[in-house]
Amino acid sequence: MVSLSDYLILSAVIFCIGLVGIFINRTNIITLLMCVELILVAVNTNFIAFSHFLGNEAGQIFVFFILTVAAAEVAIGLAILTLLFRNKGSINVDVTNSLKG
Amino acid sequence: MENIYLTIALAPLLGAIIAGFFGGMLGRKATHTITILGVLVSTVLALYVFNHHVLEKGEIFNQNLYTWMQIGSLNISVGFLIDNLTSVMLVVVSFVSLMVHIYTIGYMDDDDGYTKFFSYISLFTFSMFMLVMSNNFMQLFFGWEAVGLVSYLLIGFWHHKESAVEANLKAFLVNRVGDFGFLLGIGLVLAFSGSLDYAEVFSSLDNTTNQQLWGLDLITVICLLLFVGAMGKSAQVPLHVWLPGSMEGPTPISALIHAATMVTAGIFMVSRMSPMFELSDVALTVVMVIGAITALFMGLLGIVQNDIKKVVAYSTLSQLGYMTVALGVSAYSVAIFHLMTHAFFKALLFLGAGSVIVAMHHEQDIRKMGGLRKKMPITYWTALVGTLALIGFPGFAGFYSKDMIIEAVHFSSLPYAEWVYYAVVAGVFITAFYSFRMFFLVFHGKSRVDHHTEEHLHESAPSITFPLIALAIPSAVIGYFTIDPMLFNGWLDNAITIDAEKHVSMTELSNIFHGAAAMIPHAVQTLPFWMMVGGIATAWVFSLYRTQWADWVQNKFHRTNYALESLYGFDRFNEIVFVGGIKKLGNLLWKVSDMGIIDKIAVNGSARLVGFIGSVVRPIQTGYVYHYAFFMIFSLLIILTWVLFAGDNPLLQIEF
Amino acid sequence: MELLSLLIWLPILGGALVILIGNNRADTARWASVAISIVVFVVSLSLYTEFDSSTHLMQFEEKVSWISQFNINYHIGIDGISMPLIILTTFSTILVIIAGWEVITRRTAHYMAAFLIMEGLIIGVFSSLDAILFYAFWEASLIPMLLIIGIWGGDNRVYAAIKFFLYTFLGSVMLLVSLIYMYNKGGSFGILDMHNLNLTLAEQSYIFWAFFVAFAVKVPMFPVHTWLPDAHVQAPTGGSVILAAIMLKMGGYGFFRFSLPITPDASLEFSDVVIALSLIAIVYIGFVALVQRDMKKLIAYSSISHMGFVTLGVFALFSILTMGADGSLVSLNGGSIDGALLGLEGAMVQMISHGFISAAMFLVVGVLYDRLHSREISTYGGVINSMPKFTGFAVLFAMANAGLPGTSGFVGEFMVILGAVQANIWYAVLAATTLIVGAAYTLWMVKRVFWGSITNDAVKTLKDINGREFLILAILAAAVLIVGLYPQPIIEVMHSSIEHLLNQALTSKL
Amino acid sequence: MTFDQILFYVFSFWFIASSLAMIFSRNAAKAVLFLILSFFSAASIWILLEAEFLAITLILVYVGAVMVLFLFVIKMLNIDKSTLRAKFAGYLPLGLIVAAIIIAEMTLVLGGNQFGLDVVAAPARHAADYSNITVLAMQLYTTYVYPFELAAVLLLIAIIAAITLVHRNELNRKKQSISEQVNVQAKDRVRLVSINSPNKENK
Amino acid sequence: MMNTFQFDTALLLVALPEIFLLSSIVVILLVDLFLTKGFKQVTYYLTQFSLFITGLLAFNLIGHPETVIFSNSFVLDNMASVFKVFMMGATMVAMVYSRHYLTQHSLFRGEYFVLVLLSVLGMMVMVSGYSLLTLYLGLEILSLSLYTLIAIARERSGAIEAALKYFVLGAIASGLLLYGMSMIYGISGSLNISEISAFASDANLGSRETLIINFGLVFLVIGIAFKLGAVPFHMWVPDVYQGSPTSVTMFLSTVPKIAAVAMLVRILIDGLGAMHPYWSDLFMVLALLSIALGSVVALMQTNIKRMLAYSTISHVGFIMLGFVTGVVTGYGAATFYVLVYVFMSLAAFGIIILLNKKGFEADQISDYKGLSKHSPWFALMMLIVILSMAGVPPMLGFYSKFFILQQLVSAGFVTIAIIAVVFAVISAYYYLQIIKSMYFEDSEKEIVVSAPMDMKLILSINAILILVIGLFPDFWMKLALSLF
Repeated sequence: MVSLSDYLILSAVIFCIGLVGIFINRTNIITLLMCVELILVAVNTNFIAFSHFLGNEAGQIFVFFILTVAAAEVAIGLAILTLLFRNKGSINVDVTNSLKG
Repeated sequence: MENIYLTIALAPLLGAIIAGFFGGMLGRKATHTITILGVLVSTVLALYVFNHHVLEKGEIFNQNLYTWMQIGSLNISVGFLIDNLTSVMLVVVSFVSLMVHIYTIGYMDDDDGYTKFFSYISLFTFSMFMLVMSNNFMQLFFGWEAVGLVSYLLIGFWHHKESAVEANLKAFLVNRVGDFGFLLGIGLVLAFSGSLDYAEVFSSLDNTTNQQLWGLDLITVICLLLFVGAMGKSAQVPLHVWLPGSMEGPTPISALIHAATMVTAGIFMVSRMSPMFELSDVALTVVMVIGAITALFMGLLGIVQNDIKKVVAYSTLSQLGYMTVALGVSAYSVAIFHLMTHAFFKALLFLGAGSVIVAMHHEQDIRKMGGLRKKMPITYWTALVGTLALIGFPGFAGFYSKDMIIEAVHFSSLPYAEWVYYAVVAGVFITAFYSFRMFFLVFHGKSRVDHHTEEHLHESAPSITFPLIALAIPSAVIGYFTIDPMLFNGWLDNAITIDAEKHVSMTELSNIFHGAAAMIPHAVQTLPFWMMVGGIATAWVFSLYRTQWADWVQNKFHRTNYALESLYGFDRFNEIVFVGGIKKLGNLLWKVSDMGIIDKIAVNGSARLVGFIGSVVRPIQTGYVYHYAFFMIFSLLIILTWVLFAGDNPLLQIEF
Repeated sequence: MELLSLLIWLPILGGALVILIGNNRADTARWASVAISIVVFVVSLSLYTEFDSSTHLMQFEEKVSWISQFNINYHIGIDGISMPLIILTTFSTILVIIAGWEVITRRTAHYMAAFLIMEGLIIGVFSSLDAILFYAFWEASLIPMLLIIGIWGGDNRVYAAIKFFLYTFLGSVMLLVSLIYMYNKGGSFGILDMHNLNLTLAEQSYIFWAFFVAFAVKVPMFPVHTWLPDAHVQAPTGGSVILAAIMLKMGGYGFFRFSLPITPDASLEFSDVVIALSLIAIVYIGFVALVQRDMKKLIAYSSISHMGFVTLGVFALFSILTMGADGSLVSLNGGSIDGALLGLEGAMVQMISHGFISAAMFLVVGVLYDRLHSREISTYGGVINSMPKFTGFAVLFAMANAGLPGTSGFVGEFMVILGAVQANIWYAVLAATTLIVGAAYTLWMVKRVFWGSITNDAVKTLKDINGREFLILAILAAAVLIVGLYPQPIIEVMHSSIEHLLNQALTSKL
Repeated sequence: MTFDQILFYVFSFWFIASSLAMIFSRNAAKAVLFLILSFFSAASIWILLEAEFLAITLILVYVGAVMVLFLFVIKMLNIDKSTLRAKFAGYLPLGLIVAAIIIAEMTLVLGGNQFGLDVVAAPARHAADYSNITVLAMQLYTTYVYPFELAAVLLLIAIIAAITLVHRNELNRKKQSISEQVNVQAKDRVRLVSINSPNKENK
Repeated sequence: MMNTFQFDTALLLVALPEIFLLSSIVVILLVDLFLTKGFKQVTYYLTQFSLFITGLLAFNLIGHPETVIFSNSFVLDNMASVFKVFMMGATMVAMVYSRHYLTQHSLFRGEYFVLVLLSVLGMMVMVSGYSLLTLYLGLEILSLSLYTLIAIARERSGAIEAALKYFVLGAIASGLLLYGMSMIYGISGSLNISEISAFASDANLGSRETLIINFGLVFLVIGIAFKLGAVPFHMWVPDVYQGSPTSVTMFLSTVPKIAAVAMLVRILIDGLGAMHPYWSDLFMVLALLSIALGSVVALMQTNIKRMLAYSTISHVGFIMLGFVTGVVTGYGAATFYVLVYVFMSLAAFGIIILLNKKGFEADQISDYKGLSKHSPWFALMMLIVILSMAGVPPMLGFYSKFFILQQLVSAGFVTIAIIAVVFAVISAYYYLQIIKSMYFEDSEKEIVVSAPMDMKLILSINAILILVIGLFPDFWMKLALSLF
């Protein structure tokens, strides 16, 4: 049988890949958004695994809402991205450093 | 009586205030009338008081006027102690002061600060009265400093003269060095006696037995500290440097303050403290030795001076040395006696010098004078009286006092007394030499006065000559009349304490004393007389008979001459070590320590450090979102590690 | 409103009123300010006349609950230690307002208002009996001073103002922490309750140093004094006057009100350190003052040196007396109770006298500065020729600064030195060097500025002081002389309180 | 090794591999496709966990809508070509190490000691008639009605936000003006200008 | 299988403020749609009106016995009601200020107000959230609205950049928060705060449970710290503060702080209060870092918004210190601090906005040169605010610091208190920079205050209250304490 621990470690790995993806990537911002999605999927896996092993649906319900939030977030994220593109003509991460210090 | 005492003190104060604040309105005549009147009242009353206390042997008056402060059981008051010592001092001070007031009318006639000057000298008279009438240390210090203040103001009276303002600062500061010791002495007095009142202090002297401080008896330390104060005020070596400089002030001031009264405050003070000084042979020896050094070496300096006032100033120093020697050998009354005679003849000499200076249109160099005898007869004769009194010509006032000092030293059993004896005897020769050198150069010989001045040369105004005459009389005779009662008939007994067993000078003196008249023939047989004669003769040779010899001697002994002309290098030493050194030190402390280390490094440095940290931390905020993310994740790592493995209770133990 | 509250709030509200009058009606603002300050002064005199000097207990007390959450009260009252300082405050404010009369042409109303408000706040400091109330006034009084220096100051005013503020702010936050600590221990912010709070030696030590930092900065003591020269030099004359005359006294007052009674054992423990610092201040700063070329800086340094006597006088008592097992005072080194009292009361007198003298000295410099806009000593020389009356005052104040008997400057120093002799002769020796050094720097400056012949043509054109300036200087001269000649009234007023304080300071809390 | 385990490891492998491929991908469009692969793997794993409804939702909603949205934006902004070369942060090694340590630590915490089968036993399989969707629905509309409403608000925000941010209002929208087009005349389009040759004048 | 589900509609009254607000949002959204250009102000007034009514409703519920509804996911207690009232008040004030800014910079749009209201709704949800789920949803409602609000200045690249950074980092933070929540859920088996609390405070908690809770706690604390803007999760704060339109900066720097504190209280104290010894150390470190970094880095700033951002970080440090104490009064102190902070921050940004005019952001410190000459009254107001922020008595800011310090010392953290005050002194330095600009320096450039009367009035009241409440802070301290 697959233990709970296996699922959790899997999601931990995915979670970390998501995190790493955010900060190692200097290409474009859209990848950042995708990494955020990855993080959320990892968390969702966590919740589902717990829910399954606890025999308690609350976790799954939570995932349901996380998916909703994620969708909304993507909508806004892409909107901002579009605005950025309109303003700077690029979505390169490096262009967004006029605010610093 | 109380009102009389009060009037003595306050009359000149009133005069000073009126002259000071309303002098401009009242005009010159009214101003000098009022101030002279004030001092005249004091003088008359002083004579009355003298009569009451000394002649009629009145009770000692000791009473507080008002409480200056009351702290716990300590009461510090302003009050009067009038005994015979005070009475004598009152007479001397008021009389000389009166003469100087009158003299000033003529002397300061053409000065803009006429009314101010009267205000100052009246204020001085008041301060001096307060000093001598004080019944406690605090008030003594008050008067002590007040006379210093007036002295400061008067030396710098001609404030446009750079040398004058230089001199007054120097005078004040050197006096402050003395006050430094004086104040500490007062502090120690308070510490052992719990009081500042003379009577209470003297009655609790037992408290000091067996107490040590700095390896000396407590009482010795106290006396020495107090004597440091006296050294400042009475210009004893090495705190004498201010006195010659103070001659920058107008001549009446030199007469009043820097010859007759203020400089003797130290002598007066030590006499006042005789019950304390008597307890310490060490202190007395120091006093004596310092006095001797001053008497001898300052006299020597008088020889090479060419400024008429400077010569008199150095003679003053030398005479103060004599007084101090007298104090040292416990002949307090002799010191006071010399103080008195000296006050008269030295004031006379100064005023005479002033008269000459006025006549010479403020030319003070004796090499540019000569032959004034004919032009200024009154001045000449009074100056002769003064000079004879100064050198101790038998019969004149100075003779009695100085002779007594020399004899007293002779009888002293203190260590080094022999050396001191030789010093004071040698001093007699020197005194005679420089005094007559000056006298001859000024009044005799060929005139070296320039033509322009020569034409206007004439005897001074009556307001100047009157004080000269009035002072010449006591200079001549006062010694004769007062030596007996003052020294041996107990005029000062109720003020002065002598441990007759240990210090025998006075007892011995009274044994050999057979009346004033008898002293004159006796003196002729003694060494000091011949020293004096030798001095006069030498002066005659060098200044009239063979003037070129003087140059020859100067060249021959150029090293000695150099030492003398550079005043033994005291001024130079002070200039370099104290003034220069302290300025350097001050700059060092200010620039290096204060501004550099404390302000720049510690204060601004820490501010800069914060700023520096800020500027180091700030670039972490690069503006790149991936940096931010990395920073967050990295922090997550740290926190996670810390929570899991660190702390008192690590959540996870790693097993290897 | 009770008397003390009136004294605190009248000037503050008056200041607000003056702000409302506005800068455009400068003359109205001036007259209003001077009227308010005189009224306050007159009211404050009734503190003196109705004061009962026979008791050390607080008088004119008022107590209203303020922040009940922490048992903080609006609790004010005065004793013999604070009363003279309050009168000094009201007195100085009048002078400062008159002094700024025609000199301050920019934002006149705000200037006057700042001083009035500060007056109220400082009176608050001196009369607070609740620690937080005290702290609030203490800190709040920084604000007007910050603005005064920053707005009306000299060229480098910004640096000076900020340095002043931060220095003192840093000092006082430590005070706050220690006050809170004591509250947590004793449950009350009442200063008098703190006096009776039992603290271990370790606690006392920490609290002592916290107090020390706060008060030493204010006094200021070596080595935390470097804000003072800057602040003084840059501040407008009025600012310098208040700073020197009153604000520094807040530090000294702190030692009296907080350090000694609350941490007696720590005070004993560290008295040597404090005395050492005081002596350094006296001697070292004296030398530093000697070489100043800027008159205000010179006076500022001389202030530090003079304030050294305050701390010396306060802490010397621990070397004079100790408390015997039976509760009686026992002397050390052959000292007496009088000696300790001399030190403490000398410190108080020194504070008051320094209030007059430093105010006067700064006003003197201000008079010159207003005319030639230079504080450099070398600019002047021979001022007496064109300003004889003024020189008269200047010399008097200089003499007072040099501690001449008959002036107030002498009294405090004399008392402290006499007291110090009984603690340790060396303390006295070092302290007494000020007789020489103090005279040296003051009179040397006088010599270079006032005496001599005129070297700068501008000095020739100087006009002697006008009636307004004469009035201020004359009032101060009178004050200096009266205190110098008859200090007994001041001493009498504080005696009971000081005696009580002496007992508190010597009663061990351990 | 049970079948469950085999499936788990296979899907896990794909999950991790495609995630890694996604973050290291140089082309945004390809990254999206890798992400879709990840989601499929995730959905599979969720099915292993008997969360069928969520697995389906993930595919339908995420892959079907959200990922398409991504692709749409990428294509619209034409950014897949504009970034030819992926650039990675200079601290990539450091970043990977950090990530590795975090994973290690998490593994330590989440490992068998805490969540192994002996600690948390695998639950029994649900009966065949178990309907995941019914169970969730029952809860969603009763117990979780409040969050459900909140989710509605969230979506409202998303709508408002998208419109507010991206929608071009009249001022900055590029649109046709028919009447102007009709009324246009030749002179509006072409203007004949005679130009003097500067060269001639100079000579 | 049927759930027996019952719900008493009367209980909905408890959520009346939220319900009313949501309804108003919908109404406003619709009304705004039909408003022609000249009547856009109607939206503003409607917004203010609905905020006011919501506040009133919330105020009405103060003193209502603690009630939990919606299957234990919504709680109404005094803290919730008081926070809601404060949030409404603060938002109203913020809207007054915002209107001037929006008009000046042509950003006045109906959506702006709707989004503000939505974010307020999100905060209300957080304040009343009693399950991890509702807390999360509330947080997301808030965050998504804020992202949009920032980006609403579409033409400004700074704003977009700020929005993007906030968005990306915020998403990571919610990811971490969610991960933490999943752990808590996984170990306790519940999303409900009261059940989590019951689980965590079980005396027989095993080491495995403790480990997992604390593991989750780390992520939760990070999520909360991010929202509060505590170091080292503060990176977004300065950039977002600087880049956002000032009215948004003002809003997001004030009201959401209350919500963040509420979330902190709900999760860490109501839920995991038993774990206090574990998280307090962490908090202490974060708090001290925040105070230190906020104070030190702010020194170097020339942009006043950015400087205030760092100052916020430093204030947040103080707020967190209140929670370190682990006692109810300490939480009260923190609450008091956050309310005071909101009050001061509103006034500070208010003055920045006051000076705004078309094409002039007034966001450089040097823009304030000579303010005391051109506009002495508002310079005085700014002076009060700045001094209050610096913690100088008798301004309100002093009492909040005092309260925190008192609690710290009382809990035995004397050293921490000393470190905190030393940094408070350092931070005084940069506050002085503003005073310096306003009072000590002069500028030829005339500063004209063109704001409408209502804004001037409210702003003056706001600033003066800082002083007045400072003189009589007793009631407010008591109020803050009564919430726990």
